[in-house]
Amino acid sequence: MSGKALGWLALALFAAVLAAFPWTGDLIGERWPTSYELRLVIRAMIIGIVVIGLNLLVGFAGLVSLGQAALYGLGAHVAALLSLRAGFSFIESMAFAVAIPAMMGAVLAFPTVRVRDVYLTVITIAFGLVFVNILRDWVSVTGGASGLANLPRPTILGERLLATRAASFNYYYIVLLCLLVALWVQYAVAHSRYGRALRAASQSENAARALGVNVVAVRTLAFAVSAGLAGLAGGLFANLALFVNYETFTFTASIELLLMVILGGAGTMAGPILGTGTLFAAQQFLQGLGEWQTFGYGLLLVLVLFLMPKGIVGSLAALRARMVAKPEARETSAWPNWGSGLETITAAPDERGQVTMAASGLTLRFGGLTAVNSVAMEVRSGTVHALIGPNGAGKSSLLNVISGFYRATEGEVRVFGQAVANAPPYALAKLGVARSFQNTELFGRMTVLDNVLVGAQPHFRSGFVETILRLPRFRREEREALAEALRLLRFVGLSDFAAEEARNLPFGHQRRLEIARALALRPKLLLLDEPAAGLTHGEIEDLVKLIRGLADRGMTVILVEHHVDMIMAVSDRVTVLDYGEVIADGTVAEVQANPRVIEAYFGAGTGNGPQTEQTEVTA
Amino acid sequence: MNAITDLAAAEQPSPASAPILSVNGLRVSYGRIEAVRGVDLAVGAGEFVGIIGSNGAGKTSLLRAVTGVLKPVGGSVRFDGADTTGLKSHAMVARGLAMVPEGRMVFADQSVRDNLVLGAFSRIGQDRAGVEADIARMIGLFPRLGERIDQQAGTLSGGEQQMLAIARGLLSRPKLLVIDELSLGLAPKILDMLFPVLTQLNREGLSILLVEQMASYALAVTHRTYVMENGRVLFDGESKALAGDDRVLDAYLGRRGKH
Amino acid sequence: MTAQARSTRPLATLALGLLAGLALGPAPAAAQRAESCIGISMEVTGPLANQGLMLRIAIETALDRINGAGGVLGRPLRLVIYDDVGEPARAVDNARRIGERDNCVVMFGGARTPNAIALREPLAEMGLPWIGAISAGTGVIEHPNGRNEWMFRVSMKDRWVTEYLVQQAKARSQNGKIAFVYEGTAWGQGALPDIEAAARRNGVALAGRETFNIGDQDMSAQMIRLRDAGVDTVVLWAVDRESANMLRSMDRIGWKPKIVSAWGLTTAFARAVGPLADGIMVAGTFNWNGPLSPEAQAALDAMKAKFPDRIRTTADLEQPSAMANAWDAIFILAEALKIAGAYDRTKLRDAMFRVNYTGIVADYRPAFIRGNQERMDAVLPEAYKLQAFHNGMLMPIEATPYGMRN
Amino acid sequence: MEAVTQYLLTGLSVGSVYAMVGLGFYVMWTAAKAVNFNFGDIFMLGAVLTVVAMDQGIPLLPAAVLAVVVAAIAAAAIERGFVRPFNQEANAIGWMLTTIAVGTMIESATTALFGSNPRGLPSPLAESPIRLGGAGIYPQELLLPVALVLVAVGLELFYRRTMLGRAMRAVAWNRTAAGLVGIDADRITLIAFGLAGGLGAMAGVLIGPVVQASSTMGGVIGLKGFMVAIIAGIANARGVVIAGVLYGVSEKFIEGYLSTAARDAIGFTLMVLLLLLFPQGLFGRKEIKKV
Repeated sequence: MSGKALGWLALALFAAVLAAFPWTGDLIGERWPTSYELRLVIRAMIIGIVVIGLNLLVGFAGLVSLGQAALYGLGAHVAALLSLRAGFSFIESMAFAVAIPAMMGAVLAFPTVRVRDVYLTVITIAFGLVFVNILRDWVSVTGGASGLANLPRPTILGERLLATRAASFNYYYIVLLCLLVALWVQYAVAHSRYGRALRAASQSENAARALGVNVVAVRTLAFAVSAGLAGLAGGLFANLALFVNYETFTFTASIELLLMVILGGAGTMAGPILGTGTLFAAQQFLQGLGEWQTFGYGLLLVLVLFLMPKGIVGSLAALRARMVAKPEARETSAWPNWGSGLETITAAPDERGQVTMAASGLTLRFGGLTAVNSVAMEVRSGTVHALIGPNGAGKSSLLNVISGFYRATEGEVRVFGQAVANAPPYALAKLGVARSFQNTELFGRMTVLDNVLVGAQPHFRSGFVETILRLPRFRREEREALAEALRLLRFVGLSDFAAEEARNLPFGHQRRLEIARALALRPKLLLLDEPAAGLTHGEIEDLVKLIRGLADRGMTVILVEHHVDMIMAVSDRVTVLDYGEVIADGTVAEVQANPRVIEAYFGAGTGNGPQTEQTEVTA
Repeated sequence: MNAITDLAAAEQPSPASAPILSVNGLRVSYGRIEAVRGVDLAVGAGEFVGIIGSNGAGKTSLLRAVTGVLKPVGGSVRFDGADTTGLKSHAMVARGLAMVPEGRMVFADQSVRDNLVLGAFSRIGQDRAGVEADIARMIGLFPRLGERIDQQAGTLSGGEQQMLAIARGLLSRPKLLVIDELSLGLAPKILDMLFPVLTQLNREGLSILLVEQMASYALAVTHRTYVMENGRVLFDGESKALAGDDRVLDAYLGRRGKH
Repeated sequence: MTAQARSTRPLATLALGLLAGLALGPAPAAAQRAESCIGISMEVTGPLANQGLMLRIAIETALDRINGAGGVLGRPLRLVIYDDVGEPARAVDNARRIGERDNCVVMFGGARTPNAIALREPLAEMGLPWIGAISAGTGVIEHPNGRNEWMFRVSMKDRWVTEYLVQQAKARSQNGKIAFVYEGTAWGQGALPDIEAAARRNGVALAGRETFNIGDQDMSAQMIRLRDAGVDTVVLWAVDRESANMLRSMDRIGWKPKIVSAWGLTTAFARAVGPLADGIMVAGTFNWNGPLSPEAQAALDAMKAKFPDRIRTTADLEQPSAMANAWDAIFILAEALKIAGAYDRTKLRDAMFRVNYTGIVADYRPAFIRGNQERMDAVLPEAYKLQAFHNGMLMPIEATPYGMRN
Repeated sequence: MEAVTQYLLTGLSVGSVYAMVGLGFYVMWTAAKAVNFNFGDIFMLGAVLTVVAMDQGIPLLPAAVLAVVVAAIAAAAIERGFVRPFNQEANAIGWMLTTIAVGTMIESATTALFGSNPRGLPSPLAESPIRLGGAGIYPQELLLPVALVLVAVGLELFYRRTMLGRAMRAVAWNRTAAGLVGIDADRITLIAFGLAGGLGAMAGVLIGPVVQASSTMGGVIGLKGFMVAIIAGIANARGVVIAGVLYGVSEKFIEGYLSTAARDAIGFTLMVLLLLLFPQGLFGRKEIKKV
């Protein structure tokens, strides 16, 4: 994509301009920029680092934090205290200024296990307020409201780090370097399995878990990284100002940081820079309004939020998209399309006839009602096993227990011979259990390709550091995952849509994509929850071919479905549920002949003619 | 079921000459996904019309656009002689179009009575007395509601909730009652008692538009039926005629000469 | 969508404009030749905006007087005001702007002590003289490195004020049980060690130390503790709103100790609590309700004339002492500039030590003494005056029934 | 002993303020699943506008009523202008930012026009306290819990007995269904925000005489009211009332027996812990998450 190249160009330009900025004066023959402009740019760069971190949290992980200023302040105070009280060197104190907030961030991530949305935001607010309160009133350590003054001038290898026109402004370049590092971290995380996992988890937590994403782990990581960056910025600030007190890190500051993220465009690469630059500059220029400047500040925000709801970058991108709107016809190829290279996907099946999934005495209760009642069933490998029953019979509940979304109240489930009671979905996914959802749970705002790549998550071995540093193993794995994803897209005939946002796909294609995504896990057991719902007969026939094909290649498929003829076409075996109990189990023919089944579906004495019989099974 | 067939048989289809609802080239889309792709449809005054089609055929989207739950991207809706394209649902209710939504959507945290009263929200100001009378009438229609009048609606069974939803819809004294997926999650026994009520209401002059997945039921009670697939109307015709028609099964079951 | 599309381009340009704006702005002349401007960084917005306004009123009026007489060295003195929204980092931004971009010859400070403390290093680095008219924190003038050469003050000094108040309290307390109540700000917290020291020096054992935070609305807990400790005199270190809330808490529990306060209390406080304020004593540098010298009277009239809608009576001078300080500070500055003979910061700094001037607050002879941090303060304790609230007015104590009679 | 009485009394009054502001958040949230994040400014307007009105020579009671009405209208306007457009798709956060921005504007405009100094709000009930031994309370402060009870009961009746109240609950339960029975959900939401604004402003008017009116009086209280509502499980009015009062009282005991300076640190920490123990809030009901 040229867009990407453009991005790199812009970054290079940005870095060059910033690097050249202090020397502008020598070009235009003026004593400019003065220490004032230098300081402003340094402060903007420092805040930019915090905002980049926050962007990872808000823009990618979808976690809104209104306590970020506290982490920024934590970094500042760690650096200040260590250099002031413990005589740490610049480098040493900075290391801790990053590490300690990062740890704090990881702790802050814990609540996300329990609470969401506005509740989480409130917790971050509380954290910020508590932090400020401690800074202000733990006088003996933090100096209280008077703060910590007269920090020693930082040095590297004896070189004093200054930021003034008159003396030297080498500190300027240290901050610039850190900013570029932060930008790199943002890029490296965003364009990796971590970034994909974060966005996936924020757009459909269930699907993410089903695809082997350990949601808690990645969120903890996101919190830690963003807190680490905040701490880095804090340390840089402390060593610039040589004075810190709580007033720089209040709730208001947290709000400003969040606004900068949104203003620039949450979840974009350049957003944080533009957001920070704009708002920070605005603060300086609104000085002219005197006592009305905060009013003007608020007004500016309102205007921007109204005119650019997606932020500067987001809106510009939307504009660009509209301007180069090219309705080039996209080719939807036939599927399934068993090309070469797909072997890996069905590489490791259980050997034939072996029990892949066995449930015994399985019971699931929600408060009063019993959704699943002491169900016993066996699914043999390489077979397609249909699970049918009237609405509310407990089919989906059963599926959710097998895939780990619900905890069985009683009984046990064995998958691939091992008991998996209470194993979380992502663990089951790693074992080789993949599933689709009744109402397709795609990651709507991610591209079709990225959707599939999320499925490749569990195959990665390279760790976070390898990812950030783009070490060989990471590159290899990324390449392989990409290749496989493309194969899968070809398999389901969506190659041409790879770059499209998933939510823009027509319904039928969304089903295809969801299956391709599930296959990316290379599952041994595939759970399909009403995959034919909403598909046209043509599409259903293809779906039948696909399922059959997978089963013939050794994959085990459990299928919850209404379409009788489809069930008849694909299933080796059928289990019928009613009121959470198994009322029949056998081949399609046996089941259809079973009077209890007819009773369950049509009620006594009704149902006349083959037509009604079949149509009503679809109810 | 036989009962129903009799009812329908006894009823002679009313002329679609003076349509109370006419939909022309209606188009609905979510983002870039087109759910309804240019549908024409008409309901005559006093007529009982059905729409059938497989899951995802666009039936519900069509209804939502007609009742103003969502805005169509194209086409027009005329109701009771006026162009109502794009009107919000509360405005449509005021004009005499009530909808029994898919999944019933009763106000589970309020009593059955309050649900009924809310049904009359658009007219309660004018005649409380009339509303009370109608509530009594509904209890006559569905005695089960009478027994549970002060219970929280959430505690009702699926069938009872469906009754409540219908009664709630009727309390706005609609000219046209639109019902989405009456059968959803209901046991046939209950359906066997709900459908006759609809037939009776229709007999009393209420026009009804019924979206139903259970084709057999729909075809049995309605005068005319539209068959939808892929957001389009494949064909329509007199329900009796369609009941035996193989094309229905094809469209519906996606059966292509298999077995 | 379309609306947004249309608006995107102009707004983007605005954004870029703002960014680019950083790079524009007037390029200052050579450093040694400073502009004839006074830069202020103070609270223009936020909870302390009123103090900023009062400061502005005094300074602008004084400058009118000076410029009316042809300015200094033939040039009028300009005033540039920047808001520090109460945040030290912003105060430093502003100092840099004043010193480097605007290249002003001198800088004035606002009310808040931390903002002044944060300026120590940058001011010295820029060689920019600074004059404080309010912020009374001891650390503003007494730098740990003992080498404060650029920060002057024409205001009170907490170390001296605490000494003064402790003595006043000691003189008034029947049972010798004196407590210190302070707000949780740099100003309040900063005074605690000074009070402790002052108490020790005067052989007073503080019977209680209580604090509260800005915005607190009820201090019953603190007051109950003090009352139960038998305290009969309170040294107060807080501003109007919280002090008023504290007084109400005292009133609730029916406890009325003697209160001697630092100068955070103004007429706004009296307005808020009404009769409860009567008899509360406040240390200050000047009182506009007493007999006024001709100069003071002239100053008052000038302020009334220049800000007729803000200043009608002396009650509208809501920072009475600070405004008098600022008034004197401006004239001291003018004197120093004349002595310096040029708009040159270093020359001005040196000249400050050679100023002898009779102001409305005190007789400054000399105003400052080089190499003696103690004397980077122009207003000495001798000039402190005790005042008391009486019928909603802050009066010289002699003019009230609360004067010493023992 | 008298200390305890004092803490109970003042705690009760300040707690009532939290509870009333919290109820405001509750009303907004149930109607819109979004709130005016700077609701504290509506609270502030209640007190400030009363003072302004009295400056115009209007006597206390009519002035207070006028202030509450104006503040309520402002609150409704904020919903229309700044919440609705940014609350279109589920769990959007746009409204959070816009309301914050508007709050900034309101607060700074008030500072510029009304002044940054606090102003007394004279009330005959705040002149001399009722003494109980060494403890005491202003009649004005006793008004708060009384008002709270009235408001809570009134709200309960409103939601259960009146058509408008039923409609609000209907909208809260399911906007679509509400529309399908003829309820204009948008209009109801607008009214709800107005109602909430009225509650908040009333709290401001009632506490004003004790703590004075100032442009910054709303910030912290608004935040605490919001947190109290969240802790209670924002969809439960009774819970909000209880949580509010409890938090107010516990604050006083923290001040009395732990620390005055660290009151908020301790209080907020408690809140967070509670929230972690009861993710849906103390009184919120736990919904089964559908997969």
